[in-house]
Amino acid sequence: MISLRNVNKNYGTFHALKDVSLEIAQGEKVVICGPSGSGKSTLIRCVNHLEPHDSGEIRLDGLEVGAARDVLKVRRTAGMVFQNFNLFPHLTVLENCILAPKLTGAVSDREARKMAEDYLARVHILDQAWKYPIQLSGGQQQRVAIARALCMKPKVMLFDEPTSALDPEMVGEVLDVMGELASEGMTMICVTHEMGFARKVADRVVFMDAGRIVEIAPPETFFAAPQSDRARAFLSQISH
Amino acid sequence: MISLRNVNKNYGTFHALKDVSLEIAQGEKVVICGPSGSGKSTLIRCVNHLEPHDSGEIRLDGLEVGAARDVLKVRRTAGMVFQNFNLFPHLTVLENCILAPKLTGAVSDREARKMAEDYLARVHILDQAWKYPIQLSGGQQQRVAIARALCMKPKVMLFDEPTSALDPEMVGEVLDVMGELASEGMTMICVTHEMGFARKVADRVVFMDAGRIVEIAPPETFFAAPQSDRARAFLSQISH
Amino acid sequence: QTAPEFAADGFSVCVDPTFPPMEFMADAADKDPSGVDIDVARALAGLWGVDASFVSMDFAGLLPSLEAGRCDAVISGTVLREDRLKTFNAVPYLDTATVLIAGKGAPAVSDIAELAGKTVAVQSGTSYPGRMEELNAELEAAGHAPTKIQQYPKQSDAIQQLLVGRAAYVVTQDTEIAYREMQDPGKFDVVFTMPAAAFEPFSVYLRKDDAETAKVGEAVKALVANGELLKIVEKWNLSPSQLNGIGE
Amino acid sequence: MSFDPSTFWEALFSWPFLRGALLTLGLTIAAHLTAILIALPLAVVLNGPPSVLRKLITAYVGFFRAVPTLLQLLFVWNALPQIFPIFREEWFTPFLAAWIALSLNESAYQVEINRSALSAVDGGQMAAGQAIGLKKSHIYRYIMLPQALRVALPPTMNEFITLLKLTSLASIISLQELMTVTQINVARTFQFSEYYAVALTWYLVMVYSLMGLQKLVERRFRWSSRTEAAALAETRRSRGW
Amino acid sequence: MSFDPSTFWEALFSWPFLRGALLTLGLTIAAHLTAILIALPLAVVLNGPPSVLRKLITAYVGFFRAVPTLLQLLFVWNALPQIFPIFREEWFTPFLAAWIALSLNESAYQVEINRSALSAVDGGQMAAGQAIGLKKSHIYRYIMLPQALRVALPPTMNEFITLLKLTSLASIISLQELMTVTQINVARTFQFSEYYAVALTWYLVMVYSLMGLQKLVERRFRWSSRTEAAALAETRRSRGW
Ligand SMILES: Nc1ncnc2c1ncn2[C@@H]1O[C@H](COP(=O)(O)OP(=O)(O)OP(=O)(O)O)[C@@H](O)[C@H]1O
Ligand SMILES: Nc1ncnc2c1ncn2[C@@H]1O[C@H](COP(=O)(O)OP(=O)(O)OP(=O)(O)O)[C@@H](O)[C@H]1O
Ligand SMILES: [Mg+2]
Ligand SMILES: [Mg+2]
Repeated sequence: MISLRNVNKNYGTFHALKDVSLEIAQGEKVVICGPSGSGKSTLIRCVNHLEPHDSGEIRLDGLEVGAARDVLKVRRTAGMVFQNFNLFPHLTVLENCILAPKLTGAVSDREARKMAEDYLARVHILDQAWKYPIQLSGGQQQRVAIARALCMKPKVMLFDEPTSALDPEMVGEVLDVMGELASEGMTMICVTHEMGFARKVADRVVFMDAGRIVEIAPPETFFAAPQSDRARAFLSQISH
Repeated sequence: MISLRNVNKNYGTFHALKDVSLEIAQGEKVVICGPSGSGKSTLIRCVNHLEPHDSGEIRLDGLEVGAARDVLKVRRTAGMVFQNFNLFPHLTVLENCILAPKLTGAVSDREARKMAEDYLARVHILDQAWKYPIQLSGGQQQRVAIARALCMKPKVMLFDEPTSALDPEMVGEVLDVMGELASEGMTMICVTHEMGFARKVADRVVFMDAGRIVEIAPPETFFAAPQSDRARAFLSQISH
Repeated sequence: QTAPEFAADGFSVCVDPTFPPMEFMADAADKDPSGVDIDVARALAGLWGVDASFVSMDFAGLLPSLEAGRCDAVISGTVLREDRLKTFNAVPYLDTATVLIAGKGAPAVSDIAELAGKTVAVQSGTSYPGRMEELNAELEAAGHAPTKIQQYPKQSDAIQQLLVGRAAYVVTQDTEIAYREMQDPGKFDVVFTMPAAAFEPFSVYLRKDDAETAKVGEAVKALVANGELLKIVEKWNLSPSQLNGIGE
Repeated sequence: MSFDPSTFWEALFSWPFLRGALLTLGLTIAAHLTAILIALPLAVVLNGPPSVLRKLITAYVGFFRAVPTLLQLLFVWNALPQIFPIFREEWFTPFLAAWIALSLNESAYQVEINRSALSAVDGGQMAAGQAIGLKKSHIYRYIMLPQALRVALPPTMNEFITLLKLTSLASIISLQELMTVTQINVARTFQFSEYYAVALTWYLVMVYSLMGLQKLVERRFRWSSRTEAAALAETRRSRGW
Repeated sequence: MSFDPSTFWEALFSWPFLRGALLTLGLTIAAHLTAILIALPLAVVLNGPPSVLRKLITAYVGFFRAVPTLLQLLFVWNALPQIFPIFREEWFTPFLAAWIALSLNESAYQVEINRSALSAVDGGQMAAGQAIGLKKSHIYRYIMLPQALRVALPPTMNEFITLLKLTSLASIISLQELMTVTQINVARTFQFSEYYAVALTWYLVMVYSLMGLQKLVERRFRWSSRTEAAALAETRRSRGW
């Protein structure tokens, strides 16, 4: 479903992704973790071509990421939740969610609205549907961002720390939603440090450091017996 | 040190804080938790008068919060780390940190710079001192925000989810820094869902729901045997 | 000659120096403008034993400046018109005729019917548009098509239309065409002299003070009498007949 | 200073002045709308990555801002017919010529305003629009421009008012708008205070009406204010916009 | 149309045209700087909560934008001395009068530009400045204005160029700047193309130099771009700014 081969990405002179290769099958759920600045956000931004990669090959659902003619298809295949939400401030919560379905003409206005209300209800925020993003607390904004991405009915979801602004209760609920999506067969890449979630849902954990993938392992193996020193050091902090 | 008495705050018709009363002694560390949208951010924004409260009384280090003539004193007494960082995008990391000390004239430029470098080193980001905020990852930005607040040498620190964008390793280090501050006698209010931190450092846990303080208890009691049903329901999700 | 009070410490005159030969900058580097009006002003000042000074500005600034006392008089190719006398006083010093000009070699217009349907460029804010309308009324009364009148802010803009070929004729003052002929002979020809409905000579405009105005009238009379005005007329290639009726 | 109220009142509602004011307003609206239409795509290009096209547009902007409007008017009115005989014909009226010249002129200024407003929109917005799979045209139409409008509106209104006054330059190509009518009357009668007062009155009416309109539009931007967004949300909910 | 190159070249560097161009530039710079100084505090007030002062400023902005610049010039030059005799004295030159009138006029436009630029700065910036205990003046000086400048610069440059042309109106109070000198020469010789070409050349020189300057300033704003910030950081680090 998703395949990265020797992907490199530079910001000016800073080498943010170094020879990253990763294969993700249809329906697979992958958690990416690693220290701050290790390139996790950059990686998933490259997958839906928000950042062009400098070399290597990325394929998504058979499409070549980076090929000009497929760029819209790529992005409609992959829904994304940003680390800092990026809601549209001039639109209400509901409008944020129905904008894409309406414009891409996939569904009727009526259906788009119904679907948006469903997803907003699922993340417990339907009662705020008429508010503007600036009126919402951090956690509320994050949930709207998740609903907005789901409304595109993507085949793949890219989550960039989707629970960072949430309280534990809401984390639980959002992870439940993600679990459901997972069980419905959605392919997912999720940058998160919620080890609980990783353990429960992830098929594999990808550990990154300094722009490189250091280790890929099933969660049980990764948490119990990390192979690399770097991952061991990282994990030793979690019980902190 | 900090005292709130029957504080109320409305956003238009929305009642965000309802009769909130809380006394915090010098050197005390209080953790505020509660569901998303319960008013945690609003509460700490009221303490340093970023949001004016509508009724009730707030006092900080003997100053009346809301009295026009003391507003600068109040804000210099309380350092704040925002939920969404709010770094100054036109200044480098280092400049972000030395702006306030330089302008308030508390220290010389040289000392201000030295102090900033110390704090940046403490949150492991000194090597990024020349970068602009837009070049940093989410976690890096959050650490700069912490360093910037500490550079004011405040008597009280207000943290709004200071570890939300951090990886577990960095969470550990930032919590270490906060622990050190705590042991140096700094008074702290910290909105966080890091129960580990609450357990280890907090003197008391304040649990909020729907704009009200529902429960205040020492962490042991709170986590082991929450009094209110709401808190019990909330906590039951954490082991999720 | 008793000098008017306003000229006790010198005679200052407001002009818009874009109307040769009445007033214009003879050389781009000149400090003071030159022209008929300049000479007239100097002659008046000489009569009163004071110096004349000139303030150049856009036409729209002339009247407010006179009103505000920034200068003592406006002598800037402005003709006497009945409706202007409501706000200011005027003293005539040179008669003038309005003419139609066309490119060199254009045939003279002997009958106004020849003008029917032609485009005529005129300077706005002058008496020309009114004159042209009277002419149009005559044309229409005689069953001809009226001329097409286009108004431009400066005389030079209007004449440009002739050069561009958009207008067939331009209305101008006999003085101006005399000057052009002197400078650059053979560009334009006067093809028609507009019938004058009223005596509309160039005049000195003054603030409303009848006693002072009378003194200026006396001075003009004196200049006619001692031949100074005639000298100026000859200097600028104008016709002595233009002094008919001045000083009366 | 003398002031004759009857002259003032008579002129205020006289046909030449009304016609002048309408011409001024009409020409300004026509030219400004055209300018905005020209400027929008150019600003979008300028907001993008460097390219040859961007260089060309920069040159365009510089040129049309540098050339005095007067000359642009004269060029369109006097030189164009010499180059293309088609412009010599009847239909090519001074209004049309002024419209063309002022639109081109104004578009250069408007490009800069739109460029700056677009650059003020948070970078994450473009990324968010891309991430939900919108076409570039949709991203600009529904996300970037509505947000940029908030920033662009006040300087755009500046330009509109400047243009309102600038139309008076069109007197050079024999268009008789408000200021020209005024000056013709001043030159005719020398009663400057009365006639300038008439022009002033009309300008005041136009500018203040415009500012009222601007204020109404700005109410739609309250989503950007922590303290006012609630009111907007409330209005929208109750009206079901 | 005939074009005599020798007339053109001679006039281009002749003293009257040089003087006219310098006067144009000098007056524009003086008036625009003054206008910006007047506009800054007013814009800050307009960006704040509603108040009586805000209403007054709105009226000021409307008034000075509505009144034709021509009338403002005439008022300052001719009416002011009648009201305050002090302005009758020698020192009150046309340049000074034009400076005053154009500054007031321009300040109204500049207020709107600054207001819109300030409102484009993220709301969290003000809060962050307050939270680190800065005085309001410091917050504006070091946080809000530097960020607003990025948005305000292009429309401000528009205004500067407009003002550059607008100074020609000052010929009404006997100031002989570039355009006046041009028209005086055209009236004398009818050599339109040559003299207008001279004016055009000078305007082009001034506007393009200005745009070059603007580009240099805009390099300092690269902190706002994900792709370019690195270059700015690098320059600053290496130069030790
Ligand atoms: N525009 C840029 N210019 C220079 N460096 C950049 C830029 N954007 C990102 N970086 C750097 O690239 C590295 C990777 O960034 P990225 O956002 O992918 O990190 P991350 O793994 O998501 O971290 P976090 O967990 O803190 O969000 C960081 O060191 C960051 O400083
Ligand atoms: N400007 C506003 N207008 C209307 N409602 C607002 C506004 N600002 C905040 N609110 C509401 O006030 C409530 C409290 O917000 P606050 O930001 O304090 O929540 P919080 O407890 O910090 O939540 P989180 O954990 O998600 O950050 C929320 O329901 C929010 O929607
Ligand atoms: Mg990240
Ligand atoms: Mg919060």
